[in-house]
Amino acid sequence: MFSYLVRRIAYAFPILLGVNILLFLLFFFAYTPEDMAETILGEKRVTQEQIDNWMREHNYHLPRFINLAESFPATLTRTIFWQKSMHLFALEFGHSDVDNTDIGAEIKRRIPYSLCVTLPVFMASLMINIMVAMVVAFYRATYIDHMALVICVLMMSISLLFYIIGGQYLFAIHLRLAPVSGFDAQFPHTIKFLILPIVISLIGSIGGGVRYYRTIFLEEINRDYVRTARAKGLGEGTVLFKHALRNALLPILTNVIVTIPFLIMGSLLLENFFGIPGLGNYTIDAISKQDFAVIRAMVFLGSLLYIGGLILVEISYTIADPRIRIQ
Amino acid sequence: MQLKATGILHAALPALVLLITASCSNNPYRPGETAESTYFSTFATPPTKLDPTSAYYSHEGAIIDQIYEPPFTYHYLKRPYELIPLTATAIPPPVYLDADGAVLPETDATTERVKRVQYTINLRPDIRYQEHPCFALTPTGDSLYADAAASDIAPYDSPSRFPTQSSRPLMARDYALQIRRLADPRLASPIFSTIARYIEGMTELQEAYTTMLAEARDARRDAGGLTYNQEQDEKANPLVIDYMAPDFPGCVVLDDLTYRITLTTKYPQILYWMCMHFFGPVPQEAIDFYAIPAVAAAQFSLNRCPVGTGPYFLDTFRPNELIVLSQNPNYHPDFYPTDGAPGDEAAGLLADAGQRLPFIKQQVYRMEKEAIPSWNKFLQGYVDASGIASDVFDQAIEMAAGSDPTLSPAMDAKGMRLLTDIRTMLWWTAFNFKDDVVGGLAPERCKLRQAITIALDYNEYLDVFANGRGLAAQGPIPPGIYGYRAGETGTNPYTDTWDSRRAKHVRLPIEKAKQLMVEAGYPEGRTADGQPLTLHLDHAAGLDPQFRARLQWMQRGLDRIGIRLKERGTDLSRFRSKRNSGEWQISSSGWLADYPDPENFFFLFYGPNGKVDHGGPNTCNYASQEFDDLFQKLETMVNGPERMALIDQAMRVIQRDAPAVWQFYPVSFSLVHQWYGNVKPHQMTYNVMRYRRVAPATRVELQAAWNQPRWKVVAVALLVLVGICLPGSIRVYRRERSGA
Amino acid sequence: MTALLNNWYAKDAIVLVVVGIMGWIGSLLMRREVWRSAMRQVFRRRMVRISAFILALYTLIAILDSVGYHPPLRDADHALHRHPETGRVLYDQDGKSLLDLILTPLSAMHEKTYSAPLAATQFTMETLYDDEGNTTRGYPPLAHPRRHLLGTDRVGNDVLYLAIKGIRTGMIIGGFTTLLVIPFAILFGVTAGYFRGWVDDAIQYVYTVLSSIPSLLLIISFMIVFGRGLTQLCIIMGITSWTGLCRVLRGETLKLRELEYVQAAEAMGVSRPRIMFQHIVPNLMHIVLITAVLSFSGRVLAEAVLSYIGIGVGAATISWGSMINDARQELARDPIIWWKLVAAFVFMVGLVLPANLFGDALRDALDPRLRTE
Amino acid sequence: MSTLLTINDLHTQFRTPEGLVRAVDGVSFELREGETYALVGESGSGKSMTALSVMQLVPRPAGFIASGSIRFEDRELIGLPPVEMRGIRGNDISMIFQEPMTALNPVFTIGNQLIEVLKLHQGLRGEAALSAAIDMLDHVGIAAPDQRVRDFPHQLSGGMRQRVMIAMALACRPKILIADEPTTALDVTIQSQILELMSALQSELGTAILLITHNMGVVAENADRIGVMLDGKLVEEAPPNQLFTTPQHDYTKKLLAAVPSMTGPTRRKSEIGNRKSEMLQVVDLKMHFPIRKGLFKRPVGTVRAVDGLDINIHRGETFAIVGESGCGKTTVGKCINRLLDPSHGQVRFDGHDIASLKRVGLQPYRQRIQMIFQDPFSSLDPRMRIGATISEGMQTHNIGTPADRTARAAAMLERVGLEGDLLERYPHEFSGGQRQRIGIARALAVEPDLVICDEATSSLDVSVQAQILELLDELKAEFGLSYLFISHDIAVVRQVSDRIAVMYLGQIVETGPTAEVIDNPQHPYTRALISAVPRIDDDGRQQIILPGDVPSPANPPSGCRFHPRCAHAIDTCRRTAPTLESDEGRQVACLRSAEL
Repeated sequence: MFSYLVRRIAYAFPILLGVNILLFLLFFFAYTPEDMAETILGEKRVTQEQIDNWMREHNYHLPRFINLAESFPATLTRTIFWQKSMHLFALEFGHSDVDNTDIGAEIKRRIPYSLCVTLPVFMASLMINIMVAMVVAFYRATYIDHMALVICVLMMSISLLFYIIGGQYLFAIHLRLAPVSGFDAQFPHTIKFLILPIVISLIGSIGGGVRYYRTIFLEEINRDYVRTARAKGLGEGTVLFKHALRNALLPILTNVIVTIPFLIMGSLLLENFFGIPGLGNYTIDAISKQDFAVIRAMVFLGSLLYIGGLILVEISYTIADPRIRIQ
Repeated sequence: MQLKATGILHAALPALVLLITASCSNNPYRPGETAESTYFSTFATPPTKLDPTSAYYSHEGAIIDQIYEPPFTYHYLKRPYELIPLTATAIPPPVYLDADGAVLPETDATTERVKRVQYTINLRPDIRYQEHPCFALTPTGDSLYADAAASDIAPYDSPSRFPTQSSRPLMARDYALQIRRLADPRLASPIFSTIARYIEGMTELQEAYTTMLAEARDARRDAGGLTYNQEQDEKANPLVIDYMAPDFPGCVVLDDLTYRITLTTKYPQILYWMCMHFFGPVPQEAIDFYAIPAVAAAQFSLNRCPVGTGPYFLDTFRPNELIVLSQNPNYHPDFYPTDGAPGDEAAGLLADAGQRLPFIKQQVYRMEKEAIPSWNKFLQGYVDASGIASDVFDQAIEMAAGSDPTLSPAMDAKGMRLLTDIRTMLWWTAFNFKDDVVGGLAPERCKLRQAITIALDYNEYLDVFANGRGLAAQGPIPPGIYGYRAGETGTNPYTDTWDSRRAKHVRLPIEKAKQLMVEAGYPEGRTADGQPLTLHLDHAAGLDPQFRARLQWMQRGLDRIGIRLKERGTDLSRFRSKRNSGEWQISSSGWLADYPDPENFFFLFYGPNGKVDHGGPNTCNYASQEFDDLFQKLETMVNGPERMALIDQAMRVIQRDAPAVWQFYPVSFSLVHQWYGNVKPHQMTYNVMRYRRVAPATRVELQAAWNQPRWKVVAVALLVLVGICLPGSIRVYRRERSGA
Repeated sequence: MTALLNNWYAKDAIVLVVVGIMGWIGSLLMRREVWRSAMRQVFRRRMVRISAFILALYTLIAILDSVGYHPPLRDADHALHRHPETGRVLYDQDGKSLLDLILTPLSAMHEKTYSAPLAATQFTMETLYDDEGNTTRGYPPLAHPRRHLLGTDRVGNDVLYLAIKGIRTGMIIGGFTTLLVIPFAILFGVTAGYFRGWVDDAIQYVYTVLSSIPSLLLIISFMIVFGRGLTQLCIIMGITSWTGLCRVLRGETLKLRELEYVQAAEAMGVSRPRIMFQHIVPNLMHIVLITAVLSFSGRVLAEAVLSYIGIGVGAATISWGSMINDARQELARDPIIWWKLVAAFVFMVGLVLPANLFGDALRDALDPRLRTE
Repeated sequence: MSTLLTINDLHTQFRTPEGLVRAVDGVSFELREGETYALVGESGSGKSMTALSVMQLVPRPAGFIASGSIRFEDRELIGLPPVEMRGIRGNDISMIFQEPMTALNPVFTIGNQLIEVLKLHQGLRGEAALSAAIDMLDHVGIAAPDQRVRDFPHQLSGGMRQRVMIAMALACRPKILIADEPTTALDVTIQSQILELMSALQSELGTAILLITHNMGVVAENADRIGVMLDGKLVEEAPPNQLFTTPQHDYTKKLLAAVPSMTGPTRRKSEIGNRKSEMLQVVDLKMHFPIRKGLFKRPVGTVRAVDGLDINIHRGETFAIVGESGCGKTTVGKCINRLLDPSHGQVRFDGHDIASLKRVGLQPYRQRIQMIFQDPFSSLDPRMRIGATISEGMQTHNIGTPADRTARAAAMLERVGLEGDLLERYPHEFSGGQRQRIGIARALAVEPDLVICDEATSSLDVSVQAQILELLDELKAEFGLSYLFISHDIAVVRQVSDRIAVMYLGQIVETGPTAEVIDNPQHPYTRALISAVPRIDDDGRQQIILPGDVPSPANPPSGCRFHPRCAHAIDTCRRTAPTLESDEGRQVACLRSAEL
């Protein structure tokens, strides 16, 4: 197990390096540090001196890949690539280009906020989607199934934006059941801020979720072992919830665990609309302020979590499926 | 296994449902929170720079103006704005010196003869800083926290929570230090280039600092080895330079409570600058404190944790979530003004005259990026005051014909009050004088620009986009600034006329614009080869949802005189570089007055301030000898008929040359709830919260009355859902048991 | 007359190329009995026929909106405008599309500002001046009363017109991106799966790197760096969605290459490119088609979100995403201004829902593994 | 004997896009206590659907019982409420299925799945259930049942799984066991194990068995009464002796005639080839697949699929390789036509070693060696017209003009017994047998010298198989071909081959002229293999039942690879690997062949 993890992590490294180089090319060649400096420095009276100063302050005055002014190995280390990109591997995210705050500390501080929303949504939507999908699978090929499918497709076809806008109007303004927006990190007070975003993203996810899980269940329901289970005299409920569900876990896990990293990354739209100061909000802020250091850090973090998620998927496979063993 | 899980579910589900139901309320605060003497508001953009040196935006000013006290400020109630001393004992008169250093009497103080101007500022002795850990010193004068480990700091989310704090009296050297900090190249003060032209030795000071910094950095880098990362090192271990080391004649400390500013030329506006936080006091202790590695590692810095003498101190600063300002217990004696502008007494603004300030104990600002949630919270009573977004205008305001705007009956019934104030702000559409089509001073070019101005009717614009909230502009000087002329005399004769019936300026008829187009060489908007004249609007409005609508409005307006307008959007940085190089044609700009003086608007069009040639703020690159001469004359002149005449002349020139389409002066409308008192809009400073008060009891009562949840609807919806599901379930049950 | 003909052009060759290639592929496929029978099965359900009809309608509108022409310039008195010296009739350099021509009655109906659907008066109050100089506060009448089926927006554009113009943007984002993606995905996916070894490793590396970056963040980064615009959006959406299809095709190729008919071809000595493109690719086309149709709708929805974040198409492009973005402010009004949002919503769902239904039906017909009972 | 189950005029139908399909069309029969009733028929005859109808497990909603009656004891099963039907399933009537690989739930232990039945029908809980489950496993002959009970299905071999299925089915001592092709997926030696087990349990428990199979031999040896099904109808019902000696219905006669026999004359008409002219020599062929693991894909083991194999094929002869699944016979075929690159050894075709040739050098041989595949459904490109499929080889080898090729394709098609004008059709429009004919046409279109038939008839129904075998034989003479015939079915091999090689775990254990090897097998494995083939014409032979399963080729036993299962194994067998001993064309790899 341990050696497996080591191996997987070693395998992840070249991929992260690829991500890093890609990002670097995107952010430092297509868009130069001078561009960045001009974007970030104040509205009024920006002089070349100030730009140079800003670049010095933020280490952008270094050469990009190779610093010929230095002797080896400083030729490689005193470069933007090393100091800005390679440091990400040590999880040193550096400092924001705009307000100079420590990105790593900020990320750490905001993760719980994001999780506050995404985790309940994740759990609840998983549960609800699977339950509904099972019920729909139970009624397969009847008019209930057809209706449910059409409703699912309809719900999928609606942008999350509409759910958010409509939900806010209905629940917060008309029914007065939840605050329009805001957040309070202290526990019992948190709930009322979370209800609305959670409900809305549940509604937003149900169409696609149910449809996807239904397909998985239908695939499982047609397997031989299900027929065996029925031949044993098991009821449809046990067949579905024990035999089919347990086997459907594999494709479900693949689908679900890959999204776990994104729980941490937060939901851009929800956090922005509801004023939840999580990582999604952070990303949106960084976009609107063109804070490249933060965007870079978030992209890297996203990739890191994605790769972590893949490893998690493989580990969870071995738990869910006795046929698979990690060597 | 299966059963157990279900059991837990059975127990947990009702509990969860109950918990969720119980917490269903649209109140965004904790119980009892609104019963305190606390002011609740929102902010849309997180402040990033709270250092008085570099803070520039209004959302930053709104916070630090209440913390850093510059020597002077504006009177709360009186209009036009009047300077009053804040920490100083008096407004100092300028002392003019000639080349030999001899004092010149006022009457002889012509611009040519004056070589030095000195202001000597004397501070009040009764002013102390807020309690702050930076003042907690050992007997030897070192910081108590100098050797603190990161773990000692970790538990505190703000310096104001540190266990040991202290204070000290305000001293003149604190002001001197801050003025020197304006020259620190790292801080990139936005006003440096402006004031360096006036304050003696400022430029030299910055050069000295630059040298000091370079030396210190080289030393660190050599010591740091291969992987030295300057940015991270300086974040972990801030580089401190001795600000006071270089000689700086511009600001001299005379004694503990007295300092003197020396200018190289006459510049009465300096007093206005000295009402801003840029000229507030910063204690050396704070700089030393924030340089302690453990403190720096905990993200505390002057940028995030200001140290001041003002009525409030920064209690909590989570810039993306919550900002709390609490009353400073060390605040110096300060009293509500006893006199104000006419009408203030009737408005009840003098009821608290002579009372000790401040009234409000705490100000709570919550992040609210979207305007709509913010507005809804105001309507629900959870925010005490709100600016009105244009889109909700109809809901709030009824404009009785020909009279001032009043509140709608619904709002009125809720006891809200409407406050209006024309902002000292100007929007204009700039033409690039470096451009071959729209630029230049040739008469036909001026006519083209005038024609464009006529085609863009900003009265209509205000109707469409701002519900009439604003005043169509006639020239660069907004109302409330000396030199503004209201009514018929203020008419821009080239483009507008005075409609006495509607009591406002209206654009000349479109035929006039068409006539001007003919004269400009574009009959029917056609160029020499017969194609329509196509102009380009350069912008960086990528994030503005309303930009598209504005663009369309402009396109439609210009279409009337046959001009095609196309947009050329880029991101901000490319837009800036286009501006710097002069490769643009038309773009939109705005300017909010730094201080109430016409110079602060005219300088935007002063030739030597040209963007392309001089890197100045004159983005139009408008350079007219006639205008520049007039500007030089009126720039440092004291207000009076003579200056007024010059302003009128300059105005006429700039109206004729039309380097820009004067759009409008916005009017700010704000609504306040009945429990929020002593509110009079103030354009020049944000240090006015100390005058205001709230009545929490009323607030709690009304909030409860306005926000009863509508459970009935939910119940009905649930019933319907059950009704839909039940028949199906029953059928399945029956089928299982009875056979096909 | 000839002059008029000369002024026709493909406004965005892209759309025509997309439609052309799609039509060509479609006709190729339709010549095969497998596909014909699959299509018969697809079209058996009425809902799918309706969906296909709606999709065709949208496509037609997008095509009409992509055929551009230069209208002749006219003077104020509507006479043809001629070159001052040569006297030639001059044409507008700004092209219009065929759709613009058809919709002229709609697009020409300008109002000053908001009006509700089918309203006779403006939505907002104004101070009105009558001839005697009296002022009243009221709702001014519209220039085109009761003619705006979906009302007008802030600057008085007909919302129906905007929504229809949004179709082309949506179709380009959905369709062009797909077409951009498919050749690459097929080439790389099939190559990786067929050759295995280091080719596979290299291709896998590339798409793992790309897909490990959260796609929204990659899109955002790309759009910030390269600026907003329809082309950029299509390219980056193509880059991000390429990997998914490539991965699926690679996996499927790995399976196919072990099948006996591929082995038979190999044993026969059939060349590798021929095996790849004659035996493997045709047997993957159903996956490509299904993915294309289903991801189409995802992209249309994504455009709305991206426009909301402010990195969608440029300001001059009419799109549903930007209509929704505009509508955010309008929702706080009381009475609420709902028509712009609803129009964008209806037109979007009107495209996405049929696309999803059609994609589902396609999948049921073409991918037996996913067929439900 | 009283009647347990009475099926009367049963109609089970399916709604398909092409219309209503009558899967079961008026079947009536009864099943009596303690007897074995066999339903035989070819695929699609409706025999499985009859069984599923009894269980009320017809796949819904497409399938449904349209009419008829199924009476179990005194209850009518059709229309029984689902709740009650569940009480019968697994308790009174239970069922085992064809694919033991997929019929067990892969994610639960076999103990768990066994206990589930006991819990449901007998209310056993905890320890009691566990010990009952272990008992049951013991009963079906699973060694160390207390440990196996915690195993997951994938940890067991196919035969073991089928035993577990039987244990599950019989756990509640049902009155009826429905066995739906219980041994079809198993190797012949395992098949005899399972059949033996079933009959032992039947006599012990007195369970009535409804046996569903396509294999006449299995029926002959196990059934008390036989029903023959054709197109959803029961066409004939009789006890085995009567049925096999005096079949009444034409279909039954045809069916019986098609079954390849282990005795009597073979069907071969063509002459034995020229013994002297060697066409293919395989010398010491080894195909080792490395098992790679880890980051750098280090090989940590080797699957010795083929481990030192020598064969000669003469021009014009049919050489057969037989063996059970996993013995490496298919790998041999792929090595010879170079779909695989052999790890070692030579493949000499007409004297040229083609084992190490690269793509270009190989091209001429690609034409001369052709292959016919097992699965008629996957061996034709579903997106390609059959005309293109047949002429693709000619195109590749630049034979003729396009017109020539089309003409030849049409001619080939006619030659294999299809209409020449079907060239424009797609594979899915043909039946399995027709597709196999197309596959043959494809192979022969390029005029090969050697055709490798890899289980070419295994997935075909027995009547179709007979036709195809006949066709192959005709073509051989006509085109002067040689065949390498790879099969697991020794009866088929006996019908078609001149010489035979028996493979076990990557090696040949016995080889020689077909008739000699089959009539007088010398290797213990060959004997067991031959004796395990169920026969219609049971001559009272002694079945040799081999214990256990075939070991893994990744870790073959030391010495003689067959020794762990060999009844005659002695100590030397464990240590010394035998070599093929030549004896006038017969070669046997057994240390004790002389003694036995």
